[in-house]
Amino acid sequence: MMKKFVNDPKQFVPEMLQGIALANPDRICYVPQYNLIMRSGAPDDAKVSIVQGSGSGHEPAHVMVVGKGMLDAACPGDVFSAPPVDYVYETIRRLKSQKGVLLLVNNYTGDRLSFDMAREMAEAEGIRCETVIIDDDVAVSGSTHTVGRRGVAGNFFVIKAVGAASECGAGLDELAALGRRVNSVTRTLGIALSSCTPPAKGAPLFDLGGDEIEVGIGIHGEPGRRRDKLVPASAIVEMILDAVVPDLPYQSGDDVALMLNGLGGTPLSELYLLYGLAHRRLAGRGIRVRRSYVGEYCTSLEMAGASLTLVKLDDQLVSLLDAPADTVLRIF
Amino acid sequence: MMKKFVNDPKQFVPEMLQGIALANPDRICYVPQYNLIMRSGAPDDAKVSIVQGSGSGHEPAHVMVVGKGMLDAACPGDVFSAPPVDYVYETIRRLKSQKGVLLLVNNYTGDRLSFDMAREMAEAEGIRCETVIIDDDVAVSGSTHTVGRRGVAGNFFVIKAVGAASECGAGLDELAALGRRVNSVTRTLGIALSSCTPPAKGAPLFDLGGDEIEVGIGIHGEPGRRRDKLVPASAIVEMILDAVVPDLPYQSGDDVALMLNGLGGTPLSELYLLYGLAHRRLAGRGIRVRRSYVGEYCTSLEMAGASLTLVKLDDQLVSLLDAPADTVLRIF
Amino acid sequence: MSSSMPRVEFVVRTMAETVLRNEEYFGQLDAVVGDGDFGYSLARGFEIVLNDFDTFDRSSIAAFLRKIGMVIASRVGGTSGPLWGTAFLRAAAAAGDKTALEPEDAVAMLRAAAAGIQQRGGASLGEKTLLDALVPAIDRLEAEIAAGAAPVELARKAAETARQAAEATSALMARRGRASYTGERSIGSPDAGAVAVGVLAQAIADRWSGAVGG
Amino acid sequence: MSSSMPRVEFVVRTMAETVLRNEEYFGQLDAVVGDGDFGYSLARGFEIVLNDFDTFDRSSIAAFLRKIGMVIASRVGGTSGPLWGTAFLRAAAAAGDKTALEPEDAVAMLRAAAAGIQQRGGASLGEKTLLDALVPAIDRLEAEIAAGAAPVELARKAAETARQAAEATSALMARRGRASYTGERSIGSPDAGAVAVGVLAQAIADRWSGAVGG
Ligand SMILES: Nc1ncnc2c1ncn2[C@@H]1O[C@H](COP(=O)(O)OP(=O)(O)O)[C@@H](O)[C@H]1O
Ligand SMILES: Nc1ncnc2c1ncn2[C@@H]1O[C@H](COP(=O)(O)OP(=O)(O)O)[C@@H](O)[C@H]1O
Ligand SMILES: [Mg+2]
Ligand SMILES: [Mg+2]
Ligand SMILES: [Mg+2]
Ligand SMILES: [Mg+2]
Repeated sequence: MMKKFVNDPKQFVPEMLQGIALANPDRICYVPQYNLIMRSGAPDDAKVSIVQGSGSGHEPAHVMVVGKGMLDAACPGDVFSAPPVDYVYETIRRLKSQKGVLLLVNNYTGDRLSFDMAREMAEAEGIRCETVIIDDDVAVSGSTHTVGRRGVAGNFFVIKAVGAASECGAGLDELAALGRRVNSVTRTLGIALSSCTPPAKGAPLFDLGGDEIEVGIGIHGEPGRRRDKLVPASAIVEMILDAVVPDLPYQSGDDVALMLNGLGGTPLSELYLLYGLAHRRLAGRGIRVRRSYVGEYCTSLEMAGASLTLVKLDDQLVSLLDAPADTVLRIF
Repeated sequence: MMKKFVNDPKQFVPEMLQGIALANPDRICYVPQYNLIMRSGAPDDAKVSIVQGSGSGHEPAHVMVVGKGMLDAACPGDVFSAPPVDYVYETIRRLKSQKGVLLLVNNYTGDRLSFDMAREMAEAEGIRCETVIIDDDVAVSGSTHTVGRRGVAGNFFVIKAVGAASECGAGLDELAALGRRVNSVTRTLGIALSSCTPPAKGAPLFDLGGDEIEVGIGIHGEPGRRRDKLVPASAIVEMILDAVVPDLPYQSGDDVALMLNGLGGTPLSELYLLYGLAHRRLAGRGIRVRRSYVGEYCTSLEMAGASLTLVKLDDQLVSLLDAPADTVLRIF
Repeated sequence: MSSSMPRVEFVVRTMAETVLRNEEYFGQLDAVVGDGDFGYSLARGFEIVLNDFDTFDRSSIAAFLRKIGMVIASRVGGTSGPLWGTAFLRAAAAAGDKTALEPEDAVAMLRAAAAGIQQRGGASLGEKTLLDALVPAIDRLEAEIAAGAAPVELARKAAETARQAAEATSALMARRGRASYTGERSIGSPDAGAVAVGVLAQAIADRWSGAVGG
Repeated sequence: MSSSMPRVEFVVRTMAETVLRNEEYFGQLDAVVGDGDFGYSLARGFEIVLNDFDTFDRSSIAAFLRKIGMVIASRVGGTSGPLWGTAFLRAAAAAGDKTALEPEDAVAMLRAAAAGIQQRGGASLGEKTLLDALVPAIDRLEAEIAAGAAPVELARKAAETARQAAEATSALMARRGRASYTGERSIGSPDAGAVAVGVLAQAIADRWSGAVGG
């Protein structure tokens, strides 16, 4: 039996969205028919509309990062399924702005296909669109697997940067270039300690032995690149950094943002423990953490696990990351 | 084998605190000897110092709600253990302010004993202290169980209110009265879908059958008041409201704050789903949700479960809840 | 020759019913190295197809199939919506204004569907996708037509090949879709999409004579 | 009569070693209806007692016990630190300036310790706490002294009563501490603190003759 707070599994996503709408009557506007969460007042012709869509189950990504300084809209699909084409198409139509619509797409086949088809349909109606593909996951090597890297927790930085720049009136091409630039300096690796259970499936997506972990996990409960034995936190951090740091590479003297993202079932205490270990080890490699992010940013339902993201920083990026934002995801 | 990101379990709390310190170099100051996390610049003689201590394992409570507008310091004990007396005593000494020190204590025997002994010692040195006992948990009825109700997620509202008022210069007695007033209109009930595993124990604190839930759970992995069968989310919300609403009671025409607090292992999607159900059912009872809080505020390690808190609002309380704050717990 | 509309309706209805009956099975197949939503996603689309079945435009075979394709393309999430939707849309286009379909027309429509999937998803044969069951099945169909087999035999033979080819995807390493992220770990279990093609083909073959005659 | 310091040291050391050996067991007992930290908390304090054992002030029995009490009161978290620390501090005060302790002095010190726990924690007998093992054990000790038993017998009898009384807490409903939150569910398992008292008393009795003579 599935241990979840759920009614009818088919209503899981709509009921979640309804909760978001009720908790944020002033911030957002909810269009049930298309799982659409729009920022109140959007679209704004003085601003490029920023749209992200993906499967559900990654909360707060992406429906909960709708708001000032972040997304103008998100249109999630069912749990772990890319949104159907007409959800995306309707979203683009409703977010149509004089300055254009920027589509942020995590690099998964389903998401790309949906956004491509929807964009074709929207452009046929004269709506200007640009697409930024996010693919920060170092677990998947772009060369041997032709579908390319996945987009995972690093998408937060792309959203934050283009969101902030769009508030200052940046144009569509400029934002697309910025988004691609942020993506190009962002790298992530994830580790799972447990599987997760999509409500409609009602059972875990994979079984892990009591002493096993999945290394290089995606965000949809797909198994990772390999299965390892559980080791102490320090060894896990070292293993992750050994995969992430050389990939860009991040080098001695670099300033970075360091994110320890929880996958849904891992408590803040463990994330901060990992954060501290990673911060010190990066310092040992001459890499300075200038901005830190610890918590849940892109999850896989209730999966226990964490991902580590590095972003190479420059002053422009720091000021975009520091810019104010106000979204569904909030504490106060 | 315990599935956690941990090194030596005895270093779990210090390693977490170190991570917090490294991630917040400007916000806080860390005194390892006493597990003490202080707000940078505290104590401030123009402001009452607000101190909370409790066991660890409830993160973000309480070490991560240190900062402007919330706590001036937190001194956690080990996981689920009240801080030893001299941690509390040293904390009070270091937070000594002309305007006094306000101690916020969740109503557990261990916490009360530690804070009482430490306060005696501090007062003997001429430090002015006041204590507010927080006991919002409706699962424990005050009459038959003489230790009284527990303090659970509702402590967030007490902290937020006195934190905001203290920034405006309120005095010690005024803050203590305010804290007690907020506590007196706050009620919580928690439900667990799973147990949790303290690192030093390495095994779950209790076993739950695949279709069982614990109702009226505390925040230390103590079993709840009773064990029930898992039912759909709507029925769970109804059961919680039936316990919480009549307890104050909250009545038709009341304005409330509604918190859906995750216990550590429950994803945001499920919390918002519960939130939406609760919001609508409260509306059905004529109770208007004026402020909403959804996420993790007071957890039990990685326990899957949630608690629901209601706070009866008035305009003063709303403006204190709305006042700005900047703590370790943050998104950006 | 009489209209092929009943036969087209039969095929679509059989596909829809079979998808719904196999929702869980298809999901389990996708969970091995994918994310387990394949059965759910397809079912949500074909559910609408069944519910609205009687309301669809039947002015031509092409119009009918186009409507099916649009429902699926727009309402099914994940990778499958765009791919299966495109397949129906292309089959519709290949049907043109025909009202009576010869076996050769069916082959042309299926070829167009496969080409559409190939074009949209960018997969080549051997990359462990539904194409690895669909394309061999079409080849077999064409070969059996050339050999003069009866319609009911054609369906049976094509289904046999689809199922065998689906099984054979076990040996392949996934290079497309989510399963590709697991690299070598994808070897050893069949592709969910390919198995689905086999199961659907078999269901059509099994019901063929009963439903619409030889 | 010679100094009782070696015997006091023996008792404290035996308690400390026994607590460390039983860390997991005590934790398990506390996990049944408590939060499982009892063994861990006590162990972290008595660990310091053992580590720093040779450095403690031995100018008097009272000074020595006061130091133990302070280490425990200040360094052990949870409910147990303040309670067990208070017990040692009160025993120290009851020892006064005595250097040689008669059995009656031991009774007086234990009564003072129990009273301290009672006062600080507010528990009455029968509320399912460590007092429900400690107080009957002291009563038995006093009775055996009156009956003229030898020291090694005293320890054995008191331990026997402590263990039996600890077992008997199973029938009680907890009204103090975390276990009280579970209400009726606390019935059926013994109180962790009471069992610890029994285990410690037994360890002292077992080692008594070997360590310090009859
Ligand atoms: N690029 C592709 N081209 C053709 N078929 C594909 C492609 N990618 C995946 N598939 C097929 O889709 C199936 C998975 O569908 P679905 O579960 O809807 O996708 P996902 O969950 O990965 O978005 C696979 O078993 C495979 O047969
Ligand atoms: N008020 C009290 N007075 C005396 N003993 C108590 C009291 N409360 C708890 N205890 C004892 O303390 C033991 C639990 O200790 P500990 O685990 O450190 O406490 P907690 O985890 O509840 O803070 C109980 O088994 C009981 O014997
Ligand atoms: Mg999917
Ligand atoms: Mg405790
Ligand atoms: Mg899938
Ligand atoms: Mg305990």
